[in-house]
Amino acid sequence: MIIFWAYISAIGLISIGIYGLLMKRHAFKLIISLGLISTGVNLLLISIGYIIGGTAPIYPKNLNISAPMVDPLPQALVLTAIVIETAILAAALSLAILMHREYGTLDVRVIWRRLR
Amino acid sequence: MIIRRIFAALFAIFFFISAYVLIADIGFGNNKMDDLVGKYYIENTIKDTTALNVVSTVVVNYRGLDTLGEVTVLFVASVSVGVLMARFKGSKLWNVSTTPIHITAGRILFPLIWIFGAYIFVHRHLTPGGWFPGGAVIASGVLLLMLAFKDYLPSSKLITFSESISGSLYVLVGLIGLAIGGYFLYDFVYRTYGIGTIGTLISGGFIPIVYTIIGVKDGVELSGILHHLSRDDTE
Amino acid sequence: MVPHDIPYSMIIIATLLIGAFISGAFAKMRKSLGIITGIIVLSLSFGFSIASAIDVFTNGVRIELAGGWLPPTGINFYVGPFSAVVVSIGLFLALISFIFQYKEISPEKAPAYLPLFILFVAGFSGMLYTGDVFNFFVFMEILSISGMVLIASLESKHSSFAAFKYYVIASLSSSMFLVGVAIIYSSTGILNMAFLSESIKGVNSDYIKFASVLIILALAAEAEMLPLGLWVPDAYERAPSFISAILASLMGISGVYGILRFVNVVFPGVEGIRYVTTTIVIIMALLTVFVTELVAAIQNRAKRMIAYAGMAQLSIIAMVGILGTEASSAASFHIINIMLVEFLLFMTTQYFTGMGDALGKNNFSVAILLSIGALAAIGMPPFGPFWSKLYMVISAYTAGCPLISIAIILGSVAEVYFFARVLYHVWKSGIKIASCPEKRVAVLMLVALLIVLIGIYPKIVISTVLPKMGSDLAGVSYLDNVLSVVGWSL
Amino acid sequence: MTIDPILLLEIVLTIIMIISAIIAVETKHLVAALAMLGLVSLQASVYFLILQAPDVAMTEASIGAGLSVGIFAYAFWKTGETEEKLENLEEMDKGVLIK
Repeated sequence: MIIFWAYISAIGLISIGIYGLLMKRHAFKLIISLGLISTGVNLLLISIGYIIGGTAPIYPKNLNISAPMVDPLPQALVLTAIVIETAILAAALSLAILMHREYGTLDVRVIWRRLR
Repeated sequence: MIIRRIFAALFAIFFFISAYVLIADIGFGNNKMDDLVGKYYIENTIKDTTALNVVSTVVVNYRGLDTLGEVTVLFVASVSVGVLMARFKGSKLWNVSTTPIHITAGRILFPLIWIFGAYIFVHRHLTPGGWFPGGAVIASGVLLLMLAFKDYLPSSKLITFSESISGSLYVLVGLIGLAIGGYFLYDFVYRTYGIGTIGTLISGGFIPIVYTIIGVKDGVELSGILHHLSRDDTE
Repeated sequence: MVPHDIPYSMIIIATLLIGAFISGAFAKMRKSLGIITGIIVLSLSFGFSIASAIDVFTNGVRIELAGGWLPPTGINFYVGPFSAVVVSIGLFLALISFIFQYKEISPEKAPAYLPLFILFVAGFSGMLYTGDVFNFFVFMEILSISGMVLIASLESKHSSFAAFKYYVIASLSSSMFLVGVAIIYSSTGILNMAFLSESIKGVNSDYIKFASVLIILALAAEAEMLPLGLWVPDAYERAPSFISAILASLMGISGVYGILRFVNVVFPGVEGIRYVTTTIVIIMALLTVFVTELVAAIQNRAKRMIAYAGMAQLSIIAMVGILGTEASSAASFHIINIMLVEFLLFMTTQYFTGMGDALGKNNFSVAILLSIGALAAIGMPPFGPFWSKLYMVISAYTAGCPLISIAIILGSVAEVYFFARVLYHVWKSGIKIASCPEKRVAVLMLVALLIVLIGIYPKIVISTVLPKMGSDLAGVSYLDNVLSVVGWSL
Repeated sequence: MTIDPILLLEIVLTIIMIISAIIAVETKHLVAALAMLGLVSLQASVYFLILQAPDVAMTEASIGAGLSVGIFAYAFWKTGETEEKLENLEEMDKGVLIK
């Protein structure tokens, strides 16, 4: 059986992120877990577009390519996705700072109880 | 607590195995190029746009609307950091002492850094890199200034204005395409006027124009985030 | 009647984006300048959306290409009757809410707040218009990030935690959506919804089933369905009322629309998938209706209760919308009504802070408005939702799902109970509260009038607008419409 | 039998990546967790390079390992939380006042 290492690392990152989401109750830890998940998803998308022995989808100046090019579309999607995730991350961290100011702690479950 | 941990670990392992079994069948590294769209992009990029970097072409030209959305999301990020931090007014975040070395290095390096950033995003239709690093380099130039000159803080008006101008310019380029070619974000440079020779700086249709705009916007946006974050909260 | 060769939807998006970019800068100079820019931009795009709706209803569906690339390679907008009408209503409500709120916003917040609000509307319009899976994702992110920040932006109490909750769920669901898109792309090589619906038929259906579960779950977070819709009550309660109003009437609708688009248009070609998608949507929706109506009955805070009631209505729409063309037109009727009613309810609860308030004695006009909203939400006869609920009950029954009809009726019974409590407290004598400026009452009267008008003349809506909207929502001839532009077939 | 060096690199990368991800989630020290998150991003960008995606690799390296880590560090500094401080929930239930 052939083992697809790229898939293993992608899915591994996603599962570790899910584990963190289930286990952790510190706001920064939740954000870190979600960051791991999104890195894993990006890796999954890129490895889906990969072709063994392929080259990067950039033509040399003389336009001769020896090997087939890998699929450019997933790369374009990931370029977009990375920036979007960073944007969410920046907003989430500002929210966390606000939360710390309001409640004095970042323990999500404590805040949850204080809400009631 | 320990039960919770075991449960979470089991769930993660279960997820890992099931997802791997399911996804491994898709086949890693096989040539899935009956992939209609990916194949079309690779075969037609040069004919359609004269750009060498297929990914850049996809990002800016074939799927330009996504990139407009992406730039908008980055704008949202900068604005949201601004609005959430708006309560905290004050001076600078860094209270590092500046030395003559800092100042001299800042004076010399700053223009070079900006030139390098501009070089990066102007050449994106020829070489790899994506548009983000160029903007990041520009923002790092601003950071250098902020570190070297203690009193220098980019005025928030300047940042807001350049943000809005560069964002509007991208939409305006799209609207020019609409006026000339009949479609929003139409590549009027190559497909209407035929400007560009393959492999030179002036090629790839409107990719260099768009990349310059979003590179500048990106740099401004990141400087904006730096600026919003660098307010001290001595209330 | 209106010029035909203008790509209205692209212009709407472009207008909104430019407006968002420049309104911040103008607001930095003077707050009033920013407000005026926002009003101009929103009215302009509202005008364009009306024009596009007229155009769509006279000349049929429009496919608008971005960059001039034909559909499977480029991104296209699909402006059908449904999206044209719903975007018009959404922009109308956004305009009203924008005029409503300009006094609440401090000049320091305005430069950041105004762009966020306009971008929220832009994300909503883009989600309804787009015909591309990944582009849908991008607009969804614009919507959800700006919505998330809007919830916390004015720093009302506990709003930061409510927004953080939404962040965790939205971020997780966006990752799930991306995995779903990755799986679909890996097995078909296409991202365009219309072409996907054709080329998805030939591939191994197990992948697509997995992907469909992921995508529906991801969209359920946006569609306010449990279990992922848990963020809703907190967020809508803690956010300022005019923000809750616009979030409640736009965000949930866009999520439900996404679910219906995927279930009705993208997936149905796959062998045996109907069973999977229908089951998961109906289970989640029934769970949501059951739990929320129950929990809403024991709430003491009016805004939280209305948030729960709105969740139940959205789930009902999602359930009914997947049952075929006739049921889809019933669902789209209810979507129109629900957008108006939720908006009115949240706007008026601003002046109704708790169950102890006696709104009727101090503030007669607002109390009337709130009563209209509450009665309409229950489904009382002279108001719009009565007809749409009746229509949904009948069409769900004829489509062979009496269970859904029963759920709708039982839900309404529960709503009678808890909205009656609200009405009782509104008209009972008690404490004094702040009064509401007359201008705002006049603006809200407009919305109430629309609800009443739809209730009195339901036939006009049912016979003219609904059939086309229903068949659009059910995905009838979606592929043919796109193919007619391309001029070639797979 | 010869081993393809790229394959060896992939295996090593995968193992290190997963270990650092686990550390990032499990450690009590937030700064260490952040460092590990940056390391994961950096390794992911090496992976993108192996998978022939240079554009993505450069963007991921600059964003994932640069910008996000910077924003994170700022948030740590601003909130003063460098370790995972958790309250004892059972004591809280018993009515012991916290802060």
